Amino acid sequence: MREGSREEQTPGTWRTAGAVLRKDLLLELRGLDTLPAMVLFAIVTFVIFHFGLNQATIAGQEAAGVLTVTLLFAAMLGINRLFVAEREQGGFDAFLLAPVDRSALLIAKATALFLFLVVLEVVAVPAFGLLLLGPSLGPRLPGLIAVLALGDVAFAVIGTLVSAIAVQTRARDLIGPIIGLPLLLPALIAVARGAGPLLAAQGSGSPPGKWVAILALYDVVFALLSYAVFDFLLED
Amino acid sequence: MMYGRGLRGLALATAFTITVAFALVFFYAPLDANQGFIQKIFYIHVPLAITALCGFVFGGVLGAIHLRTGDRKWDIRSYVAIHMALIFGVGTLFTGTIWAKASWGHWWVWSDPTLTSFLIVMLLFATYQPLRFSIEDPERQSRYASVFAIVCGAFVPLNFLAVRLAQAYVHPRVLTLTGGNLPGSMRLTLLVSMVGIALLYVTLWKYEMAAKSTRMQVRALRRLLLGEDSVAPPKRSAAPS
Amino acid sequence: MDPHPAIELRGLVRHFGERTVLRQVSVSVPAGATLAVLGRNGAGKSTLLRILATLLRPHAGEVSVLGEPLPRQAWAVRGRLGLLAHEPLLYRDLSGRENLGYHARLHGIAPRRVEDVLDAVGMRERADEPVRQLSRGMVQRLAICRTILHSPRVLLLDEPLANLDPAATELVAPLIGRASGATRVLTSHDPRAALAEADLVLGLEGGRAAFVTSPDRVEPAALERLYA
Amino acid sequence: MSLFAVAPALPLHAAGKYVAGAYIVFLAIVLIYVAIMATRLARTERELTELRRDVEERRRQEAEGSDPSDPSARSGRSDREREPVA
Repeated sequence: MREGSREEQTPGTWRTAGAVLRKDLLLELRGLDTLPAMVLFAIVTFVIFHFGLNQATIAGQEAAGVLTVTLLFAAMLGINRLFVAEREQGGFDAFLLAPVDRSALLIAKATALFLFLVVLEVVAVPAFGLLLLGPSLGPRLPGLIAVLALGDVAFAVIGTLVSAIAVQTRARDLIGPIIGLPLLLPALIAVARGAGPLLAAQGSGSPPGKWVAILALYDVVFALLSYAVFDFLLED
Repeated sequence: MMYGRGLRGLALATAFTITVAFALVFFYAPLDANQGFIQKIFYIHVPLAITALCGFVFGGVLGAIHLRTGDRKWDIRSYVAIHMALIFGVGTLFTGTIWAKASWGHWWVWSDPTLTSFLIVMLLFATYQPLRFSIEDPERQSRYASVFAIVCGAFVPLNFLAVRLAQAYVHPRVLTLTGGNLPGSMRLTLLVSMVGIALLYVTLWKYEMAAKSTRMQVRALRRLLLGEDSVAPPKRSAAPS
Repeated sequence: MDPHPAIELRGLVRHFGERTVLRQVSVSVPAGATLAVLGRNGAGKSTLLRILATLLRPHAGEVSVLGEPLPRQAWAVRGRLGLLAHEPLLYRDLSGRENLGYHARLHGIAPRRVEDVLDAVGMRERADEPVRQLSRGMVQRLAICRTILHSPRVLLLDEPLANLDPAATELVAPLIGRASGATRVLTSHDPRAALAEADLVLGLEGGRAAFVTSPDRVEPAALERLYA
Repeated sequence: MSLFAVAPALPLHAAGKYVAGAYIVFLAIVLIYVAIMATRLARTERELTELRRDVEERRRQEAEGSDPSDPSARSGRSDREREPVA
């Protein structure tokens, strides 16, 4: 009933996701539309916090809060732009015309956003250590990386979902943050509270297990949920 | 579908139950040992909160059915469920702040995890209508709204878990919802009040559905009798039609 | 030869909200034939093409493409049809080669084919420039490459020759013209050019089929009314 | 019990104000909702009356026979009516 050759060629979900991700990274590399803005935004925000709080150094929960909120807002910039090229340059149609699994788009976009966040943090966290953090960053780094990585997964998954919803609205720059921020609030709480003890003056090396568990739970639930509903955001 | 059927009986049952509940609150339930008369707010605040939260989750379930069946009437039901839950939620926040002011002296207390999580849930669902309003294609609007309803319905319990754990000290809850340490008379009062408010939610939901379906039938009739052009195109709206 | 017609529409209806864009459109296109869809802007031509391309779902009526009913079997049809729409569906910041490479990967096609189609439209020399730097005619040539990259058996062509000069038109003829051997549905603002290419003509007026007939039977008066 | 225990129980006359406030808020929300629904009901009623009037007018015109100068007898109207409403 169908040509055999076609069927063999149809790429699987992961190969498709790989193709989309590769295209997204290439687009970012060419345009540099998103990442530099996210990094610059984060660093400017640290400076703003320095003046806003009128403190040379901060530590503990205060430091964790400033870091997490800054990263969340910087992530919002990336989230807003995640699907703009697809929407404005026909990427959605092109993808839908291909004989591929639609979930691959979710996987690819969430991975791209995750990578953007990692790059952001590779610059912003050391900058934070340099500009604002009282205690030295070095010994706290492994625990902080663990908490931030889990937080990034939550930001990436929910961010992708929110971005896919918002990009089809008229006021997408507004709808994205007003839906995204409340949805990300539990993740923000968990990251901030998980990082708080780490950044204290006499901080321990490992984050509180409770918050790591909450973050992991949040990641898993929303990953499954996004996977279940994402197809409905694409069809017409 | 006639949503109006059974509405009168339901409305009367609701009015009766709420009247009984209020009578129990003021003439039957004993004064709370610690809180005194203030505790009477509890009988309205807690049922409102629980009904609102259930309404949000209910909206998510209806949204899921909409996506499964592709039938727009489930989207309308989901919309009305969330719309009603928002109204009940506003009532919850108002009664909650009044209670906070009366018992702690402040209009808002962050130390109460339930009130705080409720605020977050309300902030999230407050974006439901703007989201709908900002999508012009009605089909896409209902599909996206259902996705939103499902995701946010699942968010409700998770959010409560996270906020609850975030409170450094969770004060022992005199007023646990299971009523574990609530005297029997108080528990009965709460139960009746709970049933009354839940009935009110169902009544208003059906009422709104009946109104919507009537209006849509009038439009359909007009189209049938006078032709396609006789119906003015609907204004852009957050409500499904 | 396929016993089924390649494209079959029966009582197709599509709404946008309360507005009806296609009303009871029925037409049947044999395999290898060309259907020209004529009509004014807003008559429903693009909507019809998008439904055939599985990008929009029909609201009533039956649609089948290559024997597969839509939208149920849409997955079986994707990859066997090519859509050339108003938008080129190319990323402006990527080069033509990168864009086509991406589509080749989505369709599971060997990269060599990209070079072949680039050659065929004479775009090989400029295939590494970002699409945004190219003229509209060149972008259209790349869009044609994208459309035929996976050798589709059904071609849905919305104004295929827009922005193309006569030389380019000749160049793309073997790819999207009758010589391609594919079943074609094409729309055009210019009814004469479309009629010359077609085996069957569908005139759309306000979303309903004003006529379905062979091109030599189209009455000039009917055509005039269509575009009046 | 700690927090509730520290919070002094308000005397009845002060507490009454707050309790009354809470219950009034509840009633007010319900009443405002009913009022909004009442205006919507009025609108639906108006639409129904208009529909009735339009249909009757149409009936009368049809009974009088189709007048070619009648502006409402637009071309293409009649075949549109026959079409089932989807």
